[in-house]
Amino acid sequence: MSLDQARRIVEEALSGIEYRVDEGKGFIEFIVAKENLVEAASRLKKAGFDHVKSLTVVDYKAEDKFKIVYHASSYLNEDLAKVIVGIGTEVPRSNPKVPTLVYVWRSVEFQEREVFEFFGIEFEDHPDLRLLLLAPQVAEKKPLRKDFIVKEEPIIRTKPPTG
Amino acid sequence: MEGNGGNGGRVYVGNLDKSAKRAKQLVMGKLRMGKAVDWATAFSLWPVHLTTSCCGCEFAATWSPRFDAEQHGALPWVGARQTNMILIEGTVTKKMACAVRVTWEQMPSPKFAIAMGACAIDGGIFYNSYNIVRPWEIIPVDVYIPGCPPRPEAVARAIIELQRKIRKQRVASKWIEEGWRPDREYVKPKEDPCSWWRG
Amino acid sequence: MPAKPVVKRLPARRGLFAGFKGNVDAITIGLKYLVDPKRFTLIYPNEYIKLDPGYRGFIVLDPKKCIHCSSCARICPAAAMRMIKRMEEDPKTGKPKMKLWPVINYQRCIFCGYCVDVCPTEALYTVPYHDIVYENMAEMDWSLETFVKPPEHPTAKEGIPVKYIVDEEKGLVKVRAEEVEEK
Amino acid sequence: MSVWVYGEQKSELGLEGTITRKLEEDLYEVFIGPQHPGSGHMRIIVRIDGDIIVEADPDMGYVHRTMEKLSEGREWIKNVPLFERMAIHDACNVTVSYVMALERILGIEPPPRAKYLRTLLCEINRIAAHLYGFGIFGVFIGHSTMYMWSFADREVMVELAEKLTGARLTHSYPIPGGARRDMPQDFPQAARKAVRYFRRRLDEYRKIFLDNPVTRKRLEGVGIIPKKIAAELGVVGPVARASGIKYDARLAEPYDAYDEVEFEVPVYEEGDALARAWVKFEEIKQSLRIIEQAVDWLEKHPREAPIHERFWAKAPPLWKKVFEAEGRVKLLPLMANLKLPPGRAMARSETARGEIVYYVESDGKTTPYRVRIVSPSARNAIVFKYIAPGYKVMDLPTIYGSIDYFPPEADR
Repeated sequence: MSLDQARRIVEEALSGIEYRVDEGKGFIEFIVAKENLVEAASRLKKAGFDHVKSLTVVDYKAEDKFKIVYHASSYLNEDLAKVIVGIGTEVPRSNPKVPTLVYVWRSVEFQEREVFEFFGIEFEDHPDLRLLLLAPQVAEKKPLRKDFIVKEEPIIRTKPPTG
Repeated sequence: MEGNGGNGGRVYVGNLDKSAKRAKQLVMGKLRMGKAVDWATAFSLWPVHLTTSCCGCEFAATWSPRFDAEQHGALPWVGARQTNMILIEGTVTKKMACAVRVTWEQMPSPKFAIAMGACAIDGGIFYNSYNIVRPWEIIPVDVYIPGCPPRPEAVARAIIELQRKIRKQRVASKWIEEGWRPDREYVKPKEDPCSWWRG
Repeated sequence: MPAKPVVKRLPARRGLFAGFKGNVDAITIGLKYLVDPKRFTLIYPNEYIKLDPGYRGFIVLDPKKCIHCSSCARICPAAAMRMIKRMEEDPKTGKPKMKLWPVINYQRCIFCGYCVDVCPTEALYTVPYHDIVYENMAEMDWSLETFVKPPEHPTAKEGIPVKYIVDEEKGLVKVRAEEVEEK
Repeated sequence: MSVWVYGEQKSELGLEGTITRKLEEDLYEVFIGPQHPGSGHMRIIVRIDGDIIVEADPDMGYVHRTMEKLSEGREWIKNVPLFERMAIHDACNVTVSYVMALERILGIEPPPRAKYLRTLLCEINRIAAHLYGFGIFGVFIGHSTMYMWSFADREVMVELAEKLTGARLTHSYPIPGGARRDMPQDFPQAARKAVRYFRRRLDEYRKIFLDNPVTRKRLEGVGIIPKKIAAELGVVGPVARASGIKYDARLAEPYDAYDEVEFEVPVYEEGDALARAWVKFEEIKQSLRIIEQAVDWLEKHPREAPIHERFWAKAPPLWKKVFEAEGRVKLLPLMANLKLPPGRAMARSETARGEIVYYVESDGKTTPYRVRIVSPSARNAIVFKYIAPGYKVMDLPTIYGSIDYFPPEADR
């Protein structure tokens, strides 16, 4: 199955919901409003996309938004397994809150916890929203946001080597 | 001091510290067993089974049939209480630092540490990561092995170097006599590695 | 030809004596290797593996070929390679001139070999040994003087070189390096 | 029923330092790890009732080395060794999809020779990683012969990989547009010998490990994941395939040379630890087939630089000389400052433990804007929480070993 065919299937499933299509190489994304996310995701699941491969969050600091995309695919339907379809939403950086999709796709549970600690995005109604990977002091810094900067060493250092 | 156990048995209770001190005086002072202690320690460097990171792949290969580091008298062991060497396999993260320090404190002295891989020396490829610590900030390290990961022979070489060092500088016997290593300052972590856990 | 999924079934346990047969099989294999073991352990450091010349071991600089372009420092993923400034006499004019020289820091080097591959004049090369350890951290931060000559290989003094070759019967076989090279 | 509270007894008996906690619901909390006899780096907080697991809470992150963040500050090609550190025993498989994503954004396709070389190394790595998994599995269930055997035989594959790439584990082999080395002249012969050796040897593996009644008793019926639940939890790789899911990234979206070579994807339906071990075992056989085919193809076709023309056409004569003499592909200095056009790509590849997914976003600079990695172990970690409860504590090592969980990969 090609991405175009998958696009038609998802468009049919999402009828009645406003969405925007973002295309990438090797996948396709449907961006909906925050309120419609749960509804859209459950319709996608009904269409056969039974698990989430990646919960991808990108921090667009210049546009002051987080883009949260659940890249889903299928295990039980071998045709749909060939494509990756994303369903996502955008939230402002100042108030990052989205409804959880754990009750739609159980496979996002740990990934949502991960996003919570790295970006500080709160998933409303998540059954177990705790830190997963980081120690509390590190998680406070929200390391994957763009305003957290790690220092890189300059290429040419003139300091003589020691020893 | 004598205590009475039930059923006619006897339990002797005494001051452990005092007895240990006396035994130390006997072994190190009267019998002059220092050299034997060094020799014995050097050939039974047992690393504790604490795998801090991905160099654990080569750690496992070092004790596999091809490289068999057991021929140097070293055998990875599960319990920290029965070991005297810690092999830091690669990156130590902030979370793992606590485990490393706790394991180190559990081990009986004289004890030694080998830092394996670039990450355990200066961070390696993760030199600017926000979540790692340098292991020499937490525990005193004796031998460093460069590489990412080092070859199993390099690990064997490190064990041999450590054996030489122990026998030549008489680290183990001096440690027992003086209570701390003569060649090193006591490494005290600048900040408590377990603060995340306790706090 | 595309791949296809094939549904398989676990081998069933056959009859009453299946467990017995399995035990006998396992013990027979064990006995086979008790009688005829495969021995290929490296007796380190009395023997050491003579690695292929392509092995990415320690990296050394050939100062005659270096053109001071700092490509190696730019591509180093671990920021282990860096350039230092040296005042040197220009052979043509005789005046002192600033030159950039690469130095390597083995505290960080990950032996990926990118610097060797990117060097436009092959001024960097690798030596096929890797088993060198240090007791002092400062020793690993090589100066230019250390970087231009291959590091001392401690095991080469103590042991004999061996090679491992892939064998059809025994997997890996340990042979003396000279024997392989003769062939 | 009186509850024995150790805290109160402590003051009466004068036993300072005896702290044992008993929870209210008659459950004990057992902290397993991060220092434990297995492969370590992870803690599982388990609540047990008697010796039945009631709740398992995996506490990951002991090896979280912040790869996603570090990659944002580094040039594209520098990220290949960085991501490789996720699973160094399976190095080519985890980096090949990152490189594929870069190639998709660049809009280039590597030459067929590079594709076959990558496939060859991927399969060598897959066998080595499966044997590594078997070895650790053996340690977990107390079958130390398996550890000794598989680590000894793994060296054959490591030796082959070393011949091909020049490093034991961390090959850093794929680069955007191709691969870094061609195979040496004596490689095909050694590879064929190794394949023949493994074919014979695998039968002995079956006898001593998989069909061994002792092992079967330990593995059969442990950690059963039914097909529907496996899809719901989104488990990957051998774990999914042991539960009857016919999914393999090589099958769904063939990359490199996988659409040209012939192989099978073994699927079992039982879903227990034994089926997972069998999937890995059968996969080794298929990998041997692919290695044979790849080596045949490489031998038949003329030796040329396995890299895209874009990085080779402008190469100076010295480059070609080095390639002819040593088989080493020199990199152009522009590789360090490679600029990708703005764009987004996703790529997936099948590692030994399952599928790895990369999401790569470029904003036209020399460094990525965002790289999101979802590794197979990270997706399989959920098994601990949902599958382990109901089994005995003694089964936890079996479940851990059978899903081939590799913490540095899960934590990234």
